[in-house]
Order: sequence, then C-alpha cells, then structure tokens
Amino acid sequence: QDLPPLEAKDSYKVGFAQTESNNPWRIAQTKSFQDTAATCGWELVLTDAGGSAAKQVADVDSMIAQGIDVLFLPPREESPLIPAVMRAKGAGIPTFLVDRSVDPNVAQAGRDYVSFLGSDFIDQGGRAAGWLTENFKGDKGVIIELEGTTGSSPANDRKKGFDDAIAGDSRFSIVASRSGDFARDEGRKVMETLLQAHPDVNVVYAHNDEMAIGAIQALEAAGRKPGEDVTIVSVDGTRDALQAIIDGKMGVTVESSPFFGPLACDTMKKYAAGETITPWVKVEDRIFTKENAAEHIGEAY
Amino acid sequence: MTEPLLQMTGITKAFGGVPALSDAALTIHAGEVHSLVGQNGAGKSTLIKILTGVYRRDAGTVRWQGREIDLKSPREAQEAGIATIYQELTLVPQRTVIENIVLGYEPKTRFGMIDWRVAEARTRDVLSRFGIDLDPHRALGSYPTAIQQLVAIGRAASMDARLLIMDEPTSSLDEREVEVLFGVIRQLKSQGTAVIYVSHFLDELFEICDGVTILRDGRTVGAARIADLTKLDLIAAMLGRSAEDIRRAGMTELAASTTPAGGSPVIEAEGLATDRRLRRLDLSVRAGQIVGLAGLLESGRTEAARALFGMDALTAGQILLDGQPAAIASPRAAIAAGIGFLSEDRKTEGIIPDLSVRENLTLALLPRLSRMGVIDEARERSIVEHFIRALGIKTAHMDQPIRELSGGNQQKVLLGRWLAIEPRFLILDEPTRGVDVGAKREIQAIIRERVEQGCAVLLISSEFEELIEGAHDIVVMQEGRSVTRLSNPGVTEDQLIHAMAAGGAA
Amino acid sequence: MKRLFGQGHVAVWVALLALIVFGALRYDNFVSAYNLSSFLGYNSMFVLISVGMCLVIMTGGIDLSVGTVAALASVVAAQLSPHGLAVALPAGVAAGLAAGALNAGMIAGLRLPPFMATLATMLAAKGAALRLSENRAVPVDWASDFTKLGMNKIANILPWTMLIALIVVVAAWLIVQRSSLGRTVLAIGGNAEAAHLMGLKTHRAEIFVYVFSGGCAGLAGVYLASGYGAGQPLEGAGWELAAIAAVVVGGTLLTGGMGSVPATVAGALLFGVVFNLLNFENGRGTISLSAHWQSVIRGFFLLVVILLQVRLARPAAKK
Amino acid sequence: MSLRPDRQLSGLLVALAALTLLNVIITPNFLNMQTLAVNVSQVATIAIVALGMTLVIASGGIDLSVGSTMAVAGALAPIVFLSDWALANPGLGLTASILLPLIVAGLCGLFNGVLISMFGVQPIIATLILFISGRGIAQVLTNGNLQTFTNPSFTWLGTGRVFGLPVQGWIALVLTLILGWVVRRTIYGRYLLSAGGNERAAVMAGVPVARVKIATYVIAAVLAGLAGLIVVAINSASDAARIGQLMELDAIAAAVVGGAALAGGRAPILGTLLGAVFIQLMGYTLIANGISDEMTLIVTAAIIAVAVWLQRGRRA
Ligand SMILES: Nc1ncnc2c1ncn2[C@@H]1O[C@H](COP(=O)(O)OP(=O)(O)OP(=O)(O)O)[C@@H](O)[C@H]1O
Ligand SMILES: Nc1ncnc2c1ncn2[C@@H]1O[C@H](COP(=O)(O)OP(=O)(O)OP(=O)(O)O)[C@@H](O)[C@H]1O
Ligand SMILES: [Mg+2]
Ligand SMILES: [Mg+2]
Repeated sequence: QDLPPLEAKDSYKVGFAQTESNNPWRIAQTKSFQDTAATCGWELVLTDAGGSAAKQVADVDSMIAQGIDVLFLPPREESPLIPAVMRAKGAGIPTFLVDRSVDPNVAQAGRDYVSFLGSDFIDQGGRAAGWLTENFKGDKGVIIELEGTTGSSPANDRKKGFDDAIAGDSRFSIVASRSGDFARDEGRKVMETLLQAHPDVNVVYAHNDEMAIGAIQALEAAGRKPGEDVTIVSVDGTRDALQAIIDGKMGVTVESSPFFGPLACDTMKKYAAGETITPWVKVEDRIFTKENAAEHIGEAY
Repeated sequence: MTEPLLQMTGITKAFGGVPALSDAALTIHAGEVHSLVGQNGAGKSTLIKILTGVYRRDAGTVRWQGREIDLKSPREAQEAGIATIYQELTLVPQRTVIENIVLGYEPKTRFGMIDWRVAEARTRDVLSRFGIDLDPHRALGSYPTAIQQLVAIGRAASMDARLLIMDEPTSSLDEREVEVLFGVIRQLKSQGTAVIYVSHFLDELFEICDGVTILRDGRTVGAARIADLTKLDLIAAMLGRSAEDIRRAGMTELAASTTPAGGSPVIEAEGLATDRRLRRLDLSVRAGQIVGLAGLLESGRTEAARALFGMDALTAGQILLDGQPAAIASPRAAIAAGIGFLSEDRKTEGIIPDLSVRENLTLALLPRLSRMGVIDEARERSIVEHFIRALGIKTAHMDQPIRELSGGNQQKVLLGRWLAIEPRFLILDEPTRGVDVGAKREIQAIIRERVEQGCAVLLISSEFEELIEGAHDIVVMQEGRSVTRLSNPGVTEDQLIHAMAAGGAA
Repeated sequence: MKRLFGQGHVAVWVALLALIVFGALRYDNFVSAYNLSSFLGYNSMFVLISVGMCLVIMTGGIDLSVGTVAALASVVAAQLSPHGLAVALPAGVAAGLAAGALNAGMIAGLRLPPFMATLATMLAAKGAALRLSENRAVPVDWASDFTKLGMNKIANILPWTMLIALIVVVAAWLIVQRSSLGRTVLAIGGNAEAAHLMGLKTHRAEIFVYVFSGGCAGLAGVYLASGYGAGQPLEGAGWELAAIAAVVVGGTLLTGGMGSVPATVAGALLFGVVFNLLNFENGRGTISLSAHWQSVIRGFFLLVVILLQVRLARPAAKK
Repeated sequence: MSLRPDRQLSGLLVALAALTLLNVIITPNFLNMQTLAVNVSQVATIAIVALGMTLVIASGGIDLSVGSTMAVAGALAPIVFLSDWALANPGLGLTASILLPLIVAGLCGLFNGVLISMFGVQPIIATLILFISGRGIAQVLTNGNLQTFTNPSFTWLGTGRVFGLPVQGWIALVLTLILGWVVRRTIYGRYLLSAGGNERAAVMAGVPVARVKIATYVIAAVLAGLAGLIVVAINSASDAARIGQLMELDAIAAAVVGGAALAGGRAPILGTLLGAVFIQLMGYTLIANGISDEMTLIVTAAIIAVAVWLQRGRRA
C-alpha cells in the first residue's frame, strides 16, 4: 500500500502532537514548530499529551477528526504510538516522525509513514563515550551514570550506547547508574548521595545537560573540582552546559537539537513536490567541547 | 430454677492499665427484663460491649444458653441471638431509615438482590409498632435524636433475638414514647425474649424490670428482684452510701421554685422564626430565673435554642439582650455575649473526641484564657481541676482523651465547658441526659447555685419532674410556636401535659 | 430517575451536556463518528478506574494505586499477548485483582489508612511493572487476536472496551443499589464504627471494594495494552487524581456514605470532553493555547464545575 | 499533651535508630559530616512542606497543591530579582524576591482556604484545582523556560552553611520548634485540633472554624512557597515544570509516618520532622547502596507500609 500523497499548496493544516512540556528541550522543540508555522504557511494544530502515550494517540485521533493535512509526531514510545501512525495513514494523512521513531517491525518508513526526522539516541551515548575514551587522561576511570527517566526511550538508548562503547575500554568501570529523572534538582540529589558512597569517582556521564549541571553543583558543594578531578560528559547542548564547558567544568556535550521546525518544513515541502524522502532524515548532531562551545553558545537554548 | 439464659462471671477489663471492670457478674433468665444500674463510669456499657464482642475481656467466663462462649464481634453476637442498642447511637445517618432498619438483614429477591419493596414494608411495620410516622426514604440523619433512637430500637427489636440489650434507650425519649417502648418490651417479654435494660431513670426500672444488677466501680455489688427493693435502697447501693443519707437530700436539687426570681430580663425573644421549623418564639428569661421549655417531640424546642444561640439565621423577629436589640449571628457571637448552650447531641455537637478532658472543658473559655493568642496553661489547669472536683468527673487524669470517658462523665465535662465561661444566660438542652442519679442531683445543685448568683437559664427537658420542680416558669411549644407560659409554683404534671397536647387542636 | 439525577449529581450532567452542545456548535466534526469512537475508546479506561474508585470512596477510603496498577496489568497482558486474548485478558485482570487484594489486606487486615496503603501499592506496582518490562514498553503481538479487544468497534462507533466498561458500570450500580454488599459499602462510609456495631460484614465489603477497584484498573490496563499496542510501565501517572476528580464531580463525598455510580461515569466523561475540546480549540487556529495555558484552563474549569455543584447542592442540603 | 503521641514518637525513633545503625554498618562513608550535610539539605524542603501539611491534615483536610505553590513561588523569585528594578536596587530587590513569592504563595493558600471553608468544597478537590493550574500559571509566567541565574545572596538560602550545616536545615528546625509551640500553646493550635476533631462541636463552642482553616491553608502555602525558594536557590535555576513535583505525596507520607491521622484532629509536629527524616534516610540508604530504581520503588513501598503499620499497631 502506498503512502498518502500530499498536494502542493500554500497553506497546510499541520498537526504537531507534542508528548509533554515539562522540560526545556520539549519547550524549545514546540517553539521551533510554532516559529516555523509562520514562515512555512502552516496552520498549526498543537496538542500536548502530558507525558502519556495513550493520550498522545487520542490527541492524534482528535487531529484526524479535525482534518489535518500533515502530521508531525514525536512518538513518546516506540510501540504504543503505532496505532496513531496507522490511523493517520488510514485517514490519508502523511506522517513524519520527529526525534523518536516507532517499532520498525510493525510500522515502516516509506510504507506506513513518510520518514523519521531525528538523531540517534544510541549514537549520542556512543559519541559521549567516544569522546571520553579519547580524552580521558588518567589510567582508571570510575564512572557514575545519571540516567534519564526510568523506562523512557532516550534513557534506555543513551545508556545502551554509552555502556556498550565504554565496555570496550578496560580503564573504565561504572560504579553506579541511577535515574536523575532528566532534572537538575534530582540529578544533584542523586549525585550528592552517590558521591558520598563513591568518593573515588572521577567521571560523570549524565543523560542530559540538566542533570550534568546538577552533578556539577553537587561536586562543588562537596569540595570537588568538576572539570579538573572529575570529567563530566553529557548530551543535549543547552546554554548552561556550553557555559560550563567554557568555564572548564564540563568536558563535552553531544548535541541533540530540538530545532526541528525548519527541517520539518523543508522535508514536507519536498514530499509535496513529489520527491522521494529517505526513510531516515538524519539530523547531524554536533559535539560541543572547549574548542567550539564559545562559538555556538549564542544559538543554544 | 431453670438454666439461666446468660451468665457472666468474674469479668475483668482494664483500659491501658486502668481497670474498668473487676470481677463483674450478670445473670439473666429467659423472658426476664433485667436492669443494669450503676453510677456513670461504673462499667455498664463496658460489660455490655464485652458480652457482644466489641471489647475482649481480660478474664472471666460467659455462658450463653448453658454453653461457654466467646463472641468476637457484634456480628457473632447477633448471630447468636443477642441484639443490642448501644449507648452511643450506632446508625448510619447518611442512609435512609429503611436501610438503617434492614442493613445486614436485607430481604432478597430470587436473584439475590435486595427487595426494596419488602424492605419498605418491613420498615413501615416496625415504625408503626412504635407509632412513628415519617418518610422512610429520607436520610435518618435528617430526623431528631429521639426519632433516631426509636429507629435503633425498632431495628434491634425486629431481629427476633433471644436477648435484647438496651443501653440507655430512653435518654432522649419523652414520656409518651417511653410508654410505647414499654409496650414493645412487654410484648417481647411475653414471647420469651430477655431484655437487659440500662437506665438512669429509676422510676422506669420499677415499672418495667423484674431483676436488677448493681455495678459499682466495675464490681457487681448486688443482684436482686426489683420488687424486693425500694428506690432508696437502689440509690444507696449504687452510691455505696446509707439509705438514710440519701433520704435527707430529697429527689431533685433544682427546687428553684422556692426562691422567687427577681432580676430584670436578660434575654427576650420577640417573634423569632427561622427556616428550620421555628415559626414564632416569644420568650423572656430574667436574671436568676429558670425558664423551662416543654413540648412534644418535633415541637421545635431545640430549634428555639439554636436560634437564640445564633446557629440559625433569623427570618423574623429579634433578640433583646438586657433590653437592647442584639445581633447574634453565630455561636461565637453568642458566647461573646455571655450565652452558653449545652447541646442535646453530645456526640456530634459536643465532644471533640481526640482532645483531652482539659482541652474539651476549656474550649469555649479559651479567648479569656489566653493573651495575644497564647494560652495560660497554669490557669487552665487550675480551672479544669476545679471543675473535675466540683462536678465529680470520673477521669484517670485531666489529659485523658474525652472519648475514653463514660457517657455520663462526658456530659459533665461539657456542662463544665459552659459553666466555665460564667454565662449570663445558659441554655440547657436535656442537661442531665445519661447522668446517674447521684450526679444528676449534683448537677442540678450546681445549676441552682448559678441561678442564685444571677444566671438566667433556659431548661429544655423531657422530664416533667425536672421542669415542674426546677423551673420558675414553663413555656410550652407546639409546632414551632411558643403557645403558653405556665407559672410556678402550682404547675402540675396534668396541667403541663394538657398544655403540651391541647394546643395541637387549637 | 431521581436516583440517577438527584441531589448534587445534577451539576455533572448539566456541565457534560453543556460542553457537548458547545463543542457541537463550535467545531466541525466534533460530533463525528471518528471523534466519538476515539473519544469513547480512550475514555473507557477512565470510566473503568473511576467506577472502581467510586466504590472505594463510598466506604470513605481512597485508592491511589489505580494508575500504576493499570500500567502493571498492561505489561503483564502485553507479555502474554502471544498466547491470545483468552490468556492475556484474564492475566492482566488477575494482576489488577492481586494488587487490589494487597490493598485490601493492608487496609481491612492490618488496618492501615487507605491513603498510605494504596500509596505503597502505587509505588510497588510501578516498580514491579518496570521490573517485569525491563524498563521499556512491551510490544504486543500484533499477529494474535489480543489487539482486537482494543481496536475493534461495534458499528464503527462503540468500541468493545467501552461496552465492557459499561457492563462493569451496570454491575457496580446494581451492586450498590440492590445488594447487601453494596449497602454495607455505603454504611461503612457513613459510619464505620456503627456499621461494625450493627453487625455488618464490614471486612468483606472493604475487601470487595479494593479488589474490585484493582480489577477495574487491571481491565483498564489490558485495554491500554490492547488498544495502544504495548504494555506501558510508565503510563498511569495522575490517573488516580483524574478518577478521584470524576467521582467527586459526580457528587460523591470523599467522606463516604453516599455517591452515585452513573454520575461518576458522567464525571469521567466530562474531563474527557474537556481535553477533547481543548484539542479542537487549538485546531481552530484563532488562538493557540500552549500546554501551560491548557492546564490553567482545566483547573479553572474544574473550579467552575465545583462551584456549580456547590450551588446546586446547597438548597437540597438545607432541607 | 497526652502520653499517646510520645509513645508514637518513640516507635518512630526506634525505627530511625535502626535505620541509622544499618547505614553505619553497610553504607560506605556514612559517618561523616558531609553525609549529614547532604541529608539535612535534602530533607529540609520536604520537612518544611510537611510541617504545613501536618497542620492541614490536623484540620481534617489535605493539600495537593503544595508542589504547584512551590513552583509558583520558585518561578517568581528569579523574575523579581532579575528585573531591571531589582538589579538597580540589589538590597530591596533581594527582599522583594523573597517576600513577593511568599505573599503570592499565601494567596494560593487563601484561595484553597476560602474554597474549602466558605464554599464547602472538599479539600482534595479544592486543592486539586491549583494542583492542576498552579504549575501552569508558573509556566505561563516564565513561558515555560528554565530561568538560570547567579545571585550569591539569594543562593545562600540553599547553599549557605551555619555551624557547618546547611541553612535550610536550620530553617526547618526552627520552624518545627515554632509550630510545635504554636500547636501546643496557642489558641490557634487548640482551635485547629478542635476544628479537625469535630467541626460541628467546635463551631458550637465558639471556634471560628472558617478563619482557622483559612489560616491553616495560608500557613501551609507560605511554607511551601519558602520550600520553593530554597529549591530554586540550591539549583541556581528555576524550572517551573519540575519544582516540587510529587512533593504533596512526600509531605503527606512524612506527616502520616510521623503520626498524623488523615481524619484530622492530631498535629504531631515533631513526629512530622522525624517522619521526613525517616523517609529521606531511607531514600539515601537505597541510593547509596546501589539498589536499582525499580527495586527502590518496591522497597520504599514496603518500608512505608511497615512504618505506618508500626504506628497503628501501637494505637490498637
Ligand atoms: N475505650 C476506653 N478506653 C479507656 N477507658 C475506657 C474506655 N471505655 C470505657 N472506659 C472507662 O471505663 C469505665 C467504665 O465506663 P462505661 O462506659 O462502661 O461506664 P457506664 O457505666 O456505662 O457509665 P454511663 O452511665 O456514664 O454510661 C469508665 O471509667 C471509662 O472511662
Ligand atoms: N416525623 C418527622 N418528619 C420529618 N422531620 C422531622 C420529624 N420529626 C422531626 N423532624 C425534624 O426534626 C426537627 C424537630 O426538632 P426536634 O424534634 O428535635 O424538636 P424538639 O422539640 O427540640 O425535640 P427534642 O428536643 O425533644 O428532640 C425538625 O427540623 C424536623 O425537620
Ligand atoms: Mg454507659
Ligand atoms: Mg430537641
């Protein structure tokens, strides 16, 4: 069965079914879509699932009922959003997945939805580990890992990417891996506690920048010198993280850009024009270190 | 003699180390109406609750129909054939009258569902036996205490029990209803049902009971056929004093009619009405005067009190304090104006169960006991100590939670709450309800003393004796109106009954 | 009729009706088969947990565990989905019943306060769900008949799940109205001590409501897995509050002793309609409500309904 | 006060001692000053909110909105001290950035209190309204953005030390002492317990129940606001979406483990502090010993159940 076509016109009714709005990354992503709407001729229908995959499906349903032309969907979870993708397809609405994908065993790009626009969470974790193995000076790396929200796919993937990569280097051992819920406050608390139990730690890998900043605060409060005696690596590329890199407190953050709007507009236009879209429109994530942080801090969120 | 129906011996029970019962005993025969008497806190209710499995006994044996038993819950007691009306009303006020009658024993249809039609018929049956006419579909809580009490009795009486226990069933009933109740008891008795009857109204005991067991300080001090005793003997045994002492004191202590009331009116009600069934109340009480308020159930006496105490908004009329119109918009305002109100509903409108005796007693007095919001605890303690002694409150210590006190003692604490504010005008709704004969006289004496000091009292009572001996004047109410005012001395019981009933026709 | 619409229950029906009329007039396709069936499907989960919660609240208790228990049940059902609906459905419900039994044991057996007991179960069920699922959503087997339950509809409008939910509702209503168990439930809420002294089987009734609520949550969890393609250990956050709100907006007092099953259903649907309306409003293009504004509006709406309820209930209470 | 709360307290103390002993044995580096400081700083916010919650529970109510109130206060503070006016008047600006959020938090409490005591709305639902929209309001105020800042004098509230221990720990302790005294010795405390113990009877004894309840919700909200400020100060950042999330459950749990009865009428202030400490220490133990996140949930559940059961057991 073929993908639903999209006719080329000036204005589209575009659905964007956001998963939640409880972190800066999501808010920046939503804002990016809103900003693009003005320039790209979108009449944007915005919903917010409040962190519930089931509600996200219901939200997509209500968009279908409203007769949207195109759907941009950042699926909260791989499997639970499949019904949404299938129903959009059934209603003749071309769908683009954003920032996360769905289970490829059931729904496939080019058949059930047009394409997946996004980066690779596993790869993000792997690149953080890669930078670490290259730049770590000591001979024994004792790692604390601050995981994202337990059970969420970025947490699972960033953990897998990092852990698999680090396993290849015998210098490193992960002494504790624990959820900080992607939040600064929680990251700080967990770090404070783990630091007491493992004072010999000299590497922190956080699944996002907010927790990394929390970890830096915990380290400083305990009289440690983040950046000097503890290396910190993380993912996202927020302004605070870039600042921390500039200040020498943090080693690296792997970019995970929330600014999907322009790419979405571009890809949709191409699709409407009849071009074939690759199943995975990869977002080229940069990597921010001392070398380039100052240069990019202006564009960070 | 045949095997007794129930035989309790050597029953012992302590609460947190404080003994409530020590070596209590009770024997009941089938078809006997047996009374359990004793002062407040003597352990009557506790003994009953041990029998029905609410409390576990520390020691002692219970034989029921010749076999030793150990009931673990009220349900087991009911299944064994013991139905109980507990002292504190134990019904569900939010639910309808029908439900409260049939709960736990609902008639079922063939499909195992409740047959509401049969349930209603059964309820009407029970109600008509007690001559109550009400809407059984309404929530029980919307009816006055007396009605609720009758429903509780009706429920228990309809359970076909071998033994029916009534812990102070008549405390909120008037004489007419008591007569109805006695009719029912006699009928049950003729069917062979035994009844344990607890009451502080000794006259009732002589009227209805066959045998009596006397408890004092948790111990059974005597059991006898009631016919073999005089009232004085009974009182003497309860109090542990000689009959001679008692004789000298006389029966009620109010006896206010002997002293003429001479003060100026403290409070006057002119044509008061509320949308709670108070239609028109005219009333005045002078300093040093006791005015009685008489009336049948539903006549609106409680409503009159509520209006005077600022609990219900007035829809007509006004209240004068010392001749000046006064706006009494809330109980708080009433208290500030020197008015106290002892409610008839001790449990829901009186005690704060988790607070101590001390905290309960000083609750209304607090504004005067504190400076800048801080309570003067030393003064508080001395005041409480005074009232515990003056009212003879039986409590382990003043910091004991009030819920652990016996019913009568709770009542005394609440009376203390109002006496403590030294009111100019005190409304007493059934003040001696549930209070034993000894304490009753003490309470009456205290009230009289306050009146002599100039306090004005409005006394609501279902006991004619209390009204006739105690009140200077008696205002009679009917259907929310004050209809007659009788003046003592000289009011007779007949006169009063006539005034209460006759107006209905007028 | 009076039972259905009586007392404080009017407010919720009035509000529900008003919102539906408002939506129908203001938005295209609001009352369309598509929107209706999706609405009923999604909200059948909330109807289920709300009914369970209603019975619990009638006893004066509370069940905070419904959301995570549903998540746990969804994981169990999804894991067993290759064996088909006939295995996965009972297994999911059984998981819910087991959690309910745990609550019942702590509350009726150990006499823990319901709030704390079910809070503990709420945490434990989430932990168990994460553990079983190894921290990720468990895909269902699309080849088995398991997903039929969640996906199929009668006449293209009425989802099976809503039909099942309605059957549970009717059963609960009958139990409350017509069985001694149901009357005991209400009596406990009215006056637990009195109910005990009246010789009612209070333990049995307490156990029943928590197990029933657990079963409802289990069923909702099975539907979650079946209708959304996966067992979801993280789903269910905040469901307990949604259910409590539905019950209360339906005119039931949290102190127990009274309440209405049908009005609770209306309450659950009411909140569903609000979400649905917000989505449609955002689609009209006039204003775009951010998620933040949406929660402000939802709170405000709750306030309005509650005040409406207070107003409508007042005169009745006075009499 | 009667003997009862003391007996309850002693049960909790025994549990705390056992947990501490367990930690001394199994947790590395447990006996050191930094461990104490970490725990004190982490428990302080829960304890402060739980104190207010205890009063609310004593009045027979519950307050679900404390987390949202924290978010509102926490979102406001940076807005105030980052404003041009505050930057021009640092002293005044700092004062305002503390007072204004507390006042607004108090207004949240006023809203709850009025709904509950004047309109007769059930507490759980009345406070659910702000639970839902309060955080939304905080997010609208900040446009959902994370506000980060450097302001050493404000940050002191979260990171400062007095006698070697975190400032917020001292604040929690002082508040406990004050509230403990208020409950025992003031007319407000007595009125609170009466209103929660038997509202009808309290009204008839002249207790201004409505005023007492309103005051209680205001106090609880102001305390929550203070906790919100502390959280923001520790993190040097305000994230309206996250501040105080799930705080209501932690606070209620602390109060109940400390001996509060949800039916009202009891306000074990010291117990609440210990309850909060117990919950904190339990969390610390699990994290420091590398118990996985899922198991942490299960073990926490079991410990809460046992702790509450111990409380109950002593009462029966
Ligand atoms: N649950 C309890 N906890 C502690 N003490 C109790 C409890 N129940 C009763 N008591 C004490 O036991 C004693 C006997 O009380 P009980 O209620 O049996 O008296 P009673 O004879 O029924 O009095 P009354 O005529 O006032 O009803 C009293 O001193 C009372 O304080
Ligand atoms: N049979 C009845 N049907 C309906 N309502 C009743 C009935 N009996 C009483 N009530 C309610 O009870 C109230 C009457 O008060 P109540 O009977 O307490 O008056 P009272 O004269 O103070 O009696 P008492 O103080 O002896 O109980 C009314 O508000 C009325 O609503
Ligand atoms: Mg008694
Ligand atoms: Mg009366």
